[in-house]
Amino acid sequence: MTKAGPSASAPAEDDIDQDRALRAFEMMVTIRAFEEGAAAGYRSSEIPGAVHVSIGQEAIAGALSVAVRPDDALLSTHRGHGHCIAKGVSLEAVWAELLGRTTGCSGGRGGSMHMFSAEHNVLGTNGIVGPNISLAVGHALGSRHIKHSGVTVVMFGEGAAATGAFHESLQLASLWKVPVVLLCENNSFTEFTPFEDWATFSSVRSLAERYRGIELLQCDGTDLLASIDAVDRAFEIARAGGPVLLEAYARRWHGHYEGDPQRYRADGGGAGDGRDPLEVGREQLVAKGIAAEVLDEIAARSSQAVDDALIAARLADEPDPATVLDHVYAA
Amino acid sequence: MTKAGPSASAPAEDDIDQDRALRAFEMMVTIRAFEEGAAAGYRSSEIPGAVHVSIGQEAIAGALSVAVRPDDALLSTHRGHGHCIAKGVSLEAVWAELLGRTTGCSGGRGGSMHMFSAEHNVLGTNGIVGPNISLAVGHALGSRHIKHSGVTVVMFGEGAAATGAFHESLQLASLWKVPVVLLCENNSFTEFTPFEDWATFSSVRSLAERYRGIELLQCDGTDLLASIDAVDRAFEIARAGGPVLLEAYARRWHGHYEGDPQRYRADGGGAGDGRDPLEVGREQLVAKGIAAEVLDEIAARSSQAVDDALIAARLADEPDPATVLDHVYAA
Amino acid sequence: MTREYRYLDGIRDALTHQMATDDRVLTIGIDVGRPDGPYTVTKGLYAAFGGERVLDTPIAEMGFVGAAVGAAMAGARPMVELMYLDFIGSCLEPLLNQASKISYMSNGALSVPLVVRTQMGTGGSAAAQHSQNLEAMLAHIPGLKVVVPATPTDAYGLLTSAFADPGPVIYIENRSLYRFRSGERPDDGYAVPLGQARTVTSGDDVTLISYSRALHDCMTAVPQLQEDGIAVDLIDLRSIVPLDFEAVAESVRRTHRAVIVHDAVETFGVGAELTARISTELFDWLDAPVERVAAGYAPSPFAPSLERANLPNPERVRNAVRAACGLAAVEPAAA
Amino acid sequence: MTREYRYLDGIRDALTHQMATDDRVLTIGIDVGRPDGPYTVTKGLYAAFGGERVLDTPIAEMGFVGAAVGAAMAGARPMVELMYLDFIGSCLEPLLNQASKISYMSNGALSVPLVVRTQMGTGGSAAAQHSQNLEAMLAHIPGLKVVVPATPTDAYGLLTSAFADPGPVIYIENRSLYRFRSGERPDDGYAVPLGQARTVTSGDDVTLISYSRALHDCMTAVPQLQEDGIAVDLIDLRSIVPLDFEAVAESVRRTHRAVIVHDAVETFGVGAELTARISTELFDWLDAPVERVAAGYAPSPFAPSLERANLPNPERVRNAVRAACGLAAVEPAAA
Ligand SMILES: Cc1ncc(C[n+]2csc(CCOP(=O)(O)OP(=O)(O)O)c2C)c(N)n1
Ligand SMILES: Cc1ncc(C[n+]2csc(CCOP(=O)(O)OP(=O)(O)O)c2C)c(N)n1
Ligand SMILES: [Mg+2]
Ligand SMILES: [Mg+2]
Repeated sequence: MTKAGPSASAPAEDDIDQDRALRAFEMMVTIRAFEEGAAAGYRSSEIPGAVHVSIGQEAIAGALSVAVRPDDALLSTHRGHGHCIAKGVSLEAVWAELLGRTTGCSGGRGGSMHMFSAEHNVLGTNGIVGPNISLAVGHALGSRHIKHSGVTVVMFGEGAAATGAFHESLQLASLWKVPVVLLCENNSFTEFTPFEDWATFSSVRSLAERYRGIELLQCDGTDLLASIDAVDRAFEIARAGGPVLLEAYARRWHGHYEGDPQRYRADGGGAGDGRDPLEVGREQLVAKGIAAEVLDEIAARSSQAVDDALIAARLADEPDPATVLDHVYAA
Repeated sequence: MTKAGPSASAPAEDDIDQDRALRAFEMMVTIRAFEEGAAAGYRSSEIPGAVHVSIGQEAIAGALSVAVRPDDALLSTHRGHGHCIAKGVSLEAVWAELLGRTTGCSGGRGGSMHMFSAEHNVLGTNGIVGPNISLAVGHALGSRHIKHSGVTVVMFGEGAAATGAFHESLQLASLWKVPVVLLCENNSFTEFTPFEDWATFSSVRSLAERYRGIELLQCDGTDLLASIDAVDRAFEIARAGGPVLLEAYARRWHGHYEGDPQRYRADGGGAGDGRDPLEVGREQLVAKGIAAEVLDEIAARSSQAVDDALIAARLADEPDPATVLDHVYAA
Repeated sequence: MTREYRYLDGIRDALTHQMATDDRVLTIGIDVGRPDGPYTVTKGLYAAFGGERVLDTPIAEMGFVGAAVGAAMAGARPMVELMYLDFIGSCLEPLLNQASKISYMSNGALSVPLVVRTQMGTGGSAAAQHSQNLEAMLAHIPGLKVVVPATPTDAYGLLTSAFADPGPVIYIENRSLYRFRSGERPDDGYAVPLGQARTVTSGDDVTLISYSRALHDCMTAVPQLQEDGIAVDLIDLRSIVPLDFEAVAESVRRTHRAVIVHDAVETFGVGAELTARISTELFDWLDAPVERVAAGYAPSPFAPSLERANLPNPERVRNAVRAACGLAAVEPAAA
Repeated sequence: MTREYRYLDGIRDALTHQMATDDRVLTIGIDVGRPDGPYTVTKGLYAAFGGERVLDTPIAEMGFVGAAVGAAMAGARPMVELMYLDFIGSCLEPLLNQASKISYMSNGALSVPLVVRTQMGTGGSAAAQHSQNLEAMLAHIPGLKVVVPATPTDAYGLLTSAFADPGPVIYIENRSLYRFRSGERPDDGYAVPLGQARTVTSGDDVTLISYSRALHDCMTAVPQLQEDGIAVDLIDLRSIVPLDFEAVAESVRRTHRAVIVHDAVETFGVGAELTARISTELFDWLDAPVERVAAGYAPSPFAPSLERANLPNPERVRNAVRAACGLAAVEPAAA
């Protein structure tokens, strides 16, 4: 995460787990602050285009941030700001991308749904549901072949389980036995439709059961420590060489996109009866003996970092119209 | 099957099953004779384009022929001559299509991989692996809605189990609960690759297990009576309204296409250790008390019918070049 | 006169009318039912016609577009919604190799009376994967019809005709026009025949040809050009296939000059075929080279500064028309 | 001189050389490995390089083409074989929305050095779903390069360049040329730059432009035309993107006449863009309308009588060139 992500708190020599949990917590609160900022930026029309935030799902990204290594590669979805931040892309670069500025991680060409960072091995959030999974399986294959040491992780929603691309990718991952983490965030909504209205299967991972050699995991993606355990385990399996599918359950607090009136949603959105992963994580850390003030300080610092990054991003230039035809082809 | 298929032998009043088995047997031997003729027609260059025959898999088509009704619809694959004949398309119309004549079931425009017969509800053999399954699920949906009484049956090979189209179709069939028979002929070869080399799952039907409401069946597709039982059961389920997947195992005696040198094939092709469905069916019918002479007579008659149909097909015209742009749009 | 009929209403009303008057019509797509449609085009259908006729689908375009093809073959009149035309990547097969070819392959014995409703559009920073105008790709597939309404009443009338057509019709909306208002609600069942262009403004100096959103840039440019002393024959193609080339030819034979405007990438776009036909078939009538105004050969960029630079606009249209008429540009055209 | 180098050998040798000299190169596709390839193009690769580098896939084009895109991003140099170009219906997505756009969307920071080898071809009654020449469809997608070799040595040299390219290249073979022989085996690593057309025959009367199989019809027509008193500048484009328009323009400025020939459907085909550019950019040089010889707007029919009627052939080429030169047809052109 280096300078890019939120700064790590000093690790207690004797408690690496606690340190990791703290860092994951910091990541969670950072992402929450970022996503709230993004939602506001949409409302104020400062951000052009569509915005999909991950509020309610931060524990998964938090866990991801402490499991993933710089030489691992990440692919994500339309709901991928948090994943990019978790992978080490700076808040400023993500902000600037959302604002369409030259300092954005995609130089302003990509936008929220197309965030790349070669430096951080972020191979794109994706506006299409499905293909990121195939790309990831192939990336893992290529990566292994080129003797790159990392694994490839791809984030996707439970909605992607309906796509042929998902199923074809499972078959290939199993056949090629590639080091890939298929990380499904099941937030029980696919746009405007609840899981139980369309999915005639019980869980995403159950669809992968019949393929040899894909390990299947699940976790409560609103529970920070459980998420860390599960994501760690998933990366461990992938690092050992094999494909793994982790289905993490969480709740989407906001609409599918910002501005979504969510009329389809009986519970009205928000936390609902669900648990706030930030609260859960906080309680868990307090139970681990971390002082509440430390956590408050982290929250304040994260929030400040997000604000500062936005201010910095705003200062950057818009891309020069004369460059519009640049980079159609790789150099 | 009316005049189209091979003529039915007189049913013993008290033994409908025996009559059906006899008709299925006649269909088998007819298809065998047809496919041998098609293979010869490829060798002699009388048939243009590619030819894929179903020798070794005839029991399934035989069983299909006695289970399917005129108002049921059929979709098939590149290996679909037998299925079309089983659905009632006349031998002459199938021959003529293979020869590219105006009297072909597709008027010579389609060819082996694109055989249609509106009259017999044959909605196409298909040169692409996968889409026929989606079309079939939708056809069953449309059919039910339009209050058409039949069910839709789609034939596909085990190779199609890898396609996204198959998986998406399973999901839709399950969600919409449509009267469709998904009839997989698992002949253990996908072009030049044996099942065990690519499939990291044990059976095609196992991939459908997790979808609610799809019934799963299997049978030995070289065993006539077992095939009749299984195909009957599949149609029964579909007629009752729900989707069903039947995986019928058989052996592909010939190459993927005629002319295929089959160098990839350790067993050299042909019947190998496998059983000849015609022999099996014959023994079963003899055991049911049918005289061997009756069966011989059926075989001779079928073979004659195939030859006669070819002779008739040859007399038909080639399509007039001036009509080449006709029928791009439906009238 | 109340000029407040919206493009979106045109589509919705025509669709609703079809659903109401023809029980064979089905509405199929992602979130088209209970959620009332991603862009509210299908609003009210689920409530009115229920889940048997308005089918929400999972994210399985290959499957559900294929299913719609099958349903059409069964005698239903399915309307399948492809949420964004860009998503054609996920479901080209049932259109490329099935729907478009079944009439031909079956020697005319079978047909696929399918309406694919989809939408395209640029201009709102939807970026590379949600901004493509891919009509030329589909028009290159014999057997498909491709319809591109630009106005609320045409949206209505062309959709009516799409349903009446015995074959597959790709009806491409432009989401930047959804809230555009003009004209009045047409009578129920109002139909605009496919393949019949519309003359928007008449003039004898130049033929300006467009469709969908870009037509509105042309409409903005026409009065400016009038001030420049150029009388424009503005033609809205309304459908790409069938292409009303007769209307174009009739006009160019009068004006001797032609300009084509669309939002799609210029290279290998619809303007290429039109330019080719005008240039060859009307070779002796042309006084100037045909001009094309279209997007540059690049994916659609996210940043508004870039996106603007890559799209047609009234100023570019005006200058292209002026060029066709031998006049200098009024000001440097954007990128 | 031994004229026996086959087109198929050109492809196979270039590919084998890449596999042998660059460990990053992977071969991926249906039956490309153990079975030595559906058309034997990949023969020997599996034996030589093993299953780690030569990967047989199930029938999962969306998945394995997507995987190849990912592998390219990981620094591998995957060559993925799409057995028939028609099967693009099953895997357009990773090309349309991923491979083609990643360089642009990432602001040039990432690239997809991917070679998609596929083949097209008409003429052998492969019928509607195995005969499509869809190069224009791919050329309309900015970010892809589209290569269409017509000769054995070009097949070699262009494939070498496809591998050297930092971005995605669609390399489209023509299966009716696989057994075509001409020239000698080039040196290992022989490269023909992408985007550089080749003048096949020189002449000042007319510019004849073609590529892939149809080029051979043109080559047959050229001597006949010579007898007709017409000297033909025959240009093989070799790639559609990049398009060597300069070579075309240079020629047309000399000849003042142009004819374009391809097997793809004429409407919205490659010939449209070429005709448009020639007609507009060389407006003042043209003495006659540009002619196109291409397939009629229909799916490919199975019956040989029909298929023949719908395809370019040397006679049609000859008559189109004669027409461009103001001469009557020698005999009625086929359909
Ligand atoms: C192929 C394709 N079809 C449809 C869409 C439109 N779409 C965007 S996000 C989305 C829902 C995704 O749901 P899920 O996978 O559960 O992810 P979540 O939004 O819950 O994070 C849909 C249907 C798309 N982007 N791509
Ligand atoms: C989408 C697609 N990919 C590849 C092919 C080429 N192909 C034709 S048949 C075939 C193998 C089919 O195997 P299977 O489904 O088991 O049927 P079988 O030939 O055994 O009857 C392949 C790969 C195709 N037609 N369509
Ligand atoms: Mg979801
Ligand atoms: Mg098989």
